[in-house]
Amino acid sequence: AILTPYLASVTTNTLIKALEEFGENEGWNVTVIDTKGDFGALANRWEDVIAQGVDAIIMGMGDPNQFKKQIAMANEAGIPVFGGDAGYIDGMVCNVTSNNYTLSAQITSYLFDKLEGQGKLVKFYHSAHPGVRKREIVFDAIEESVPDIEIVAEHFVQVPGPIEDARKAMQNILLANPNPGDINAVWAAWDEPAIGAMLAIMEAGRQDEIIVVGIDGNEQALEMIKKGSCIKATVKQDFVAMAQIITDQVKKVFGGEEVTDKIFYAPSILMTKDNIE
Amino acid sequence: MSKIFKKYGTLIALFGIILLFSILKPSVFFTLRNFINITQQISILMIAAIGATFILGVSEFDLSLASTVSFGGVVAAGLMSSGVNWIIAIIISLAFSFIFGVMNGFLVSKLKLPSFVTTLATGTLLGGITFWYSGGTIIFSGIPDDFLIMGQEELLGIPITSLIMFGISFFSWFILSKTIFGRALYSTGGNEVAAKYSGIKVNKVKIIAFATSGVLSGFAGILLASKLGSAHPTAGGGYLMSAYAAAFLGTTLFKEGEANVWGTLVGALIMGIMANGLTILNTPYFLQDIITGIIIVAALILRVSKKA
Amino acid sequence: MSKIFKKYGTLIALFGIILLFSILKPSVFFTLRNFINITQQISILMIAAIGATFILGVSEFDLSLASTVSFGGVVAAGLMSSGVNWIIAIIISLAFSFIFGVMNGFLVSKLKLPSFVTTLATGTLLGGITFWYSGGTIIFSGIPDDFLIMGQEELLGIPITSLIMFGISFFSWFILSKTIFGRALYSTGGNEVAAKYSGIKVNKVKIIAFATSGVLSGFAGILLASKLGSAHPTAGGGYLMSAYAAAFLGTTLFKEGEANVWGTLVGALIMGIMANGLTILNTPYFLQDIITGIIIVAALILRVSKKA
Amino acid sequence: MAAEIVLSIRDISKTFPGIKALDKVSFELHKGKILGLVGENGAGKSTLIKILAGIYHPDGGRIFIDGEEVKMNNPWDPPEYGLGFIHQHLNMVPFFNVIDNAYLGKWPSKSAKRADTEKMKKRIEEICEKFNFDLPLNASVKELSTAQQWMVQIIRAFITRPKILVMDEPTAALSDKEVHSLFEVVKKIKEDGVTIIYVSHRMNEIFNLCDEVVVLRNGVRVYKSEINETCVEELVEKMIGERKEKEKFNRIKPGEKIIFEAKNLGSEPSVKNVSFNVNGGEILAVYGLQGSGRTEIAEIIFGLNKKYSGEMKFMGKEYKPKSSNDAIDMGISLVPEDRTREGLVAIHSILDNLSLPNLEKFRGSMGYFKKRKFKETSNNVLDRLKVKYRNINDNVNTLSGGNQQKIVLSKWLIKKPDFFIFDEPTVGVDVGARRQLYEIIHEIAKNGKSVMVISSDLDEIMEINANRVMVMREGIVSGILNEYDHKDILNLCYGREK
Ligand SMILES: Nc1ncnc2c1ncn2[C@@H]1O[C@H](COP(=O)(O)OP(=O)(O)OP(=O)(O)O)[C@@H](O)[C@H]1O
Ligand SMILES: Nc1ncnc2c1ncn2[C@@H]1O[C@H](COP(=O)(O)OP(=O)(O)OP(=O)(O)O)[C@@H](O)[C@H]1O
Ligand SMILES: [Mg+2]
Ligand SMILES: [Mg+2]
Repeated sequence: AILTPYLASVTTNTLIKALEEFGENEGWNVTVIDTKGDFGALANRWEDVIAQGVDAIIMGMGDPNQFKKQIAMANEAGIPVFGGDAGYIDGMVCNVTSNNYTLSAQITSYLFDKLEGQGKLVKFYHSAHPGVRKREIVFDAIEESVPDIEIVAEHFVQVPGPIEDARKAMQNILLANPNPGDINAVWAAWDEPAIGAMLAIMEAGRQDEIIVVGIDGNEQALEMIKKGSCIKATVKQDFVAMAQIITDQVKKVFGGEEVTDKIFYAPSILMTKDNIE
Repeated sequence: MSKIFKKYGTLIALFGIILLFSILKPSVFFTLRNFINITQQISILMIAAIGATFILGVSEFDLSLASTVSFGGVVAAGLMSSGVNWIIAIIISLAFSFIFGVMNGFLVSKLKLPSFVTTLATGTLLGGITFWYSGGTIIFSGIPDDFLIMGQEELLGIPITSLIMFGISFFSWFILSKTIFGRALYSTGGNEVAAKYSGIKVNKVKIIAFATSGVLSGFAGILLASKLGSAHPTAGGGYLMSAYAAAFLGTTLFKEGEANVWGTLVGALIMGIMANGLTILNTPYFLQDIITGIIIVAALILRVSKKA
Repeated sequence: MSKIFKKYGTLIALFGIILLFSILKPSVFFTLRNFINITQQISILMIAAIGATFILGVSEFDLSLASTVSFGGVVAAGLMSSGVNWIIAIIISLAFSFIFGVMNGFLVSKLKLPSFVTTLATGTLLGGITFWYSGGTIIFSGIPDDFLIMGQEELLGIPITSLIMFGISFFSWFILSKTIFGRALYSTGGNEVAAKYSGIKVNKVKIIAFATSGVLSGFAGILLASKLGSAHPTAGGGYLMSAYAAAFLGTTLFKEGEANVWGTLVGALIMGIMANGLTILNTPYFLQDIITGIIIVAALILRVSKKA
Repeated sequence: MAAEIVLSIRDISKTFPGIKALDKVSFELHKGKILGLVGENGAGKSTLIKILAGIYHPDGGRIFIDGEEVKMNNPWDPPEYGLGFIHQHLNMVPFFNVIDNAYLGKWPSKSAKRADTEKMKKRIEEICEKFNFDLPLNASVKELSTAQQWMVQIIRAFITRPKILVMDEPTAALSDKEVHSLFEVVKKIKEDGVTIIYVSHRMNEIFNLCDEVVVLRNGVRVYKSEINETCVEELVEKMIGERKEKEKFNRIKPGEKIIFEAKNLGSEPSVKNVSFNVNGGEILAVYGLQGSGRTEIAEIIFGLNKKYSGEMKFMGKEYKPKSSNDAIDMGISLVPEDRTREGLVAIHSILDNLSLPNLEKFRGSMGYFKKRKFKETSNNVLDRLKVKYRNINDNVNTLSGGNQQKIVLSKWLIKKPDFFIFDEPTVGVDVGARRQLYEIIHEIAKNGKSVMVISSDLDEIMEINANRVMVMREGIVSGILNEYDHKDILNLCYGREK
């Protein structure tokens, strides 16, 4: 079984879809459970699949700290628990993830290089999500260390509906900073708000003075980069690779082998107009 | 003086907010461009909220509103990306939203089911269908540029979405306030039994109200898709509460206790301006929520029910 | 026969669902362990839904329920992680939830504000405070193990949360159905004018109902934090709709139109069992929504209002 | 006057926006006496009572009980001083049973604040027996007929054994039999020393029951007298400010054409095998005890009850209404018996209420409602009925009870149907207006239309002088009379057929 609280998010969805496909190729019977961001309900579903006696549990996203008890229950029932882009705690076999710190470091340093170390930024973030929070932490740390980067506005993105929310917010921020040079760049903690910000910038006709970056490498963002919109870069998490690693590890466990590493990192690639085919 | 407050409290609150932001940040807030922006930002919410106004008019609830917004966008976008002409895609999507609304109305009126839990259930059902149809992901490829015009372009300097919103508002206002159907609708909401004894086809009226809510929600979803150039199966999530909040705020205007289109517009404007002004002022996100909550309560208190 | 359906439709639906799952997957579903599991799974929802039952009893709404659940958990966890003893942390958190509920009740009864939009606004406000207090992130460090007992341990083979839920249910049932206060509460909801003319202190009754909703929601949040070992500023988001859905489903049981504790329990059970059974059956996630929606509508239709 | 004064009110005034409902009203109540309070619709009777009940707050004036000044700030204050009330409007919690409604807000407790159901039940059974009321105690009140709900409301006032009992038109919805029992009881408790204020529009009740009478006109106390020193004519004169002779109407000769015909109408269990017809220009009165099935028949004709047996003919053609809308389209209208539930949208304006059955008639292009034209028509009708209102856009619930009833009548008068059914049309309507209504009924008949008047008030039927009276008993027609007096009708009604 795959358990996730965030199926509606594009990235999670890519991961889960790939996992489903690989699993089915292996001849496994894969069930996906989504609770739409409700962790209490997710805990309940953990208990259900444990009672049902599945062979393995993969948790897609979310913080395993919230499910300590359920993981212990799974262990008791002899069910191995894998993490997909989650976290690692005792009791799990392993977690396969992109390193959120790295993702953020990659894109942030790209952006700051591009700006040559100085400029005015708008930040879109969502600290309620643990992975996204890590990106914010790294961003804040790097930003702190570069004195000539200034944050002129920041917006906490509302979920659901992050694109529209970011679009509206960006519209307002643009108005508040109406002159060329008031804003040089937008940093978004993931791609959806980046897309929203881009829409607002295009609408205001200021796509030449502001660059936007996101994280995740979702298809729509990639297409935008390719088209030459003001989204200039994103860091692509390779969810397909991630799913492959998870599938391999699950196969190992089913085959009775030991999984040695507790954490696997999937590769992440900086995507710009140059390297999108 | 206090009488004026009681009668127009909500409206006074609206002007109070505008005044406040204008003083704090005149150069940005108090500009034509920004007001045009605001109308554009509230347009989708407003269209959904007009649906809620019809529903509140018959004293019911339609909690499937959010699902219908998502559904409308996903179906239209999905059809386009499988090659259907965009106009036909819109028509099909609206037709489904209409049928869904009629079904809700049928359940609530003919079968006399309680609307709150019924529409919650049908909304869950529709959400499942939307997920299934979209595969849970964003649909953005294959959407033609023509479709994006209504969500993204302007006409004579005014965003087309705003024009559409004003058009629908005006038309709905006419229907609700000036026509015999509007009277039938409000009397159904005011006292269903008395309306029935006066020969009003209350079931039909309710079905029409739910169908309107369905179509307008679906259309709001389509507009959202056009605005964003993509559709997402949970894109409508935020609209349920804000649509009903706007419509309910609106009930405090004019005739007591009745949902009405201009009231709803004032409600949507209060919420839209709060979000706009606070963002312009760079207020931290949590403070935005706190201030918005306080302002709305204050607007309600200012007005104080006439019953008191 | 058809009369029995009409009277106990919802209950019959519940047993129908149980029967169905038992036939489809007896080895997993129809086990004592699983039933114990289910009671545990619905316990937090049920506690919040009892609050909703009080509110529906006075014919109002409390849309701040979700925010209060989040708030209760975050405040308790936050205090613990800054070193406050866990019992004191719980008491403080409940005290704030209580005060918040009283404030809602005051606004709705004394100031006669419409509860729907008022509690939506106060809920937004409280959400902002919760975000501010938590910094928007999950709180999980510094929570003592003792605090986790009530959410995670069992007593005589029964989860403590389930025991707490049954305790609160029984107590609330007694209050609502057997005491004078319960009658005063229902008469306030059934006909406020009549209640007032008869000397019932309707304002006081409403304030108590809102305070109860506040405390129970806050407590649901604390239990959730104990179950998850962490608190999250939007953890309560899903409870608003499901709590009211359970309570509304419950109104279709027994006396028509009255929210009552056993009815709410049946409602919560229907929803809990659906989720549990469909998961066990390996149903794809979107089908779960579709089936749940259909089952609830079917349960409502089975029962059909007596007015028909 | 030897009896001591138990309640005295001095200079009570009350203003509502735009109207002075009470203007320095004063009077005293003497222990063990019954004071009749009369006046036109909107004279201020109910307002005065609501002030005594702590529901409205007077702008000025004082209230004394046993010589001490008291303040009625809240509805829970008056019971402390031994006051009990029967209000003019039904105040019921629809899904509560009879017991809980009768004890509303006064539930006795056993222990730990548990309600003592046994004790309540016993007391109510006692009262029911005394009053000859037949009530299913465990049924929700919403399943009861309007008359039965009134019985519950009356029981409620007697439960606490009040020292002073205030009754605002308690008999308006009751039939003679219950009124009779009620009077017996009222006379008995009066002997026990209970003091009573009694509001009614029925003059025979006032003269039958009261010791003294106070007349209000436009919020002013215009007259007070011992009952045996006045007469009906004098009271009416004081009430309406002019003297009017009450006389029977002349019967109009009905037309030959049968407008409406019912054959073997039935609806289990309350209506069985009912056959009758109404001609053009005819007034048919329908009399019976409460629960005899009269309202049920009206509802069948009006398309509100589809599960009936038998046949109906309207204008010579077969008539099978599927909804009230069908009935209205055909030219039938019904003034329902429960105006708050069935007649009015309380939170809407007078104009909105009047417009409801007339929407189609004032349809403009695109479904536009021709408001201005409608307003003119409405004003005419309201004037003719002498409805007391300030502005046609005011909510109907700011009108006095009787004026609300006139609004229900008006909306159908605007409609001008061919067959007019009135179900208890004068409940709460004052003497003057009642007369106007009867005039209107005769006018309708004179124009060749048919009228059916359901009434529980024999005097009303006599005054209207209907062409025929149909008497119902337990769902069957026990007789249709062309010539009749009180005795003939009552004989049929209680089953002593000749
Ligand atoms: N809540 C209110 N708001 C405004 N006006 C009111 C209100 N209640 C009563 N009135 C007005 O006060 C006047 C007195 O009304 P009241 O109900 O006391 O009359 P009444 O003598 O009881 O008449 P009826 O015989 O018709 O019951 C009327 O003109 C009425 O319209
Ligand atoms: N909706 C209903 N549900 C149950 N019983 C009903 C309903 N309507 C009427 N009855 C019952 O049917 C019988 C006939 O009632 P109906 O109202 O026709 O009598 P009525 O002669 O008009 O008397 P009333 O003076 O009460 O108006 C009564 O016993 C009444 O209680
Ligand atoms: Mg009165
Ligand atoms: Mg009747």
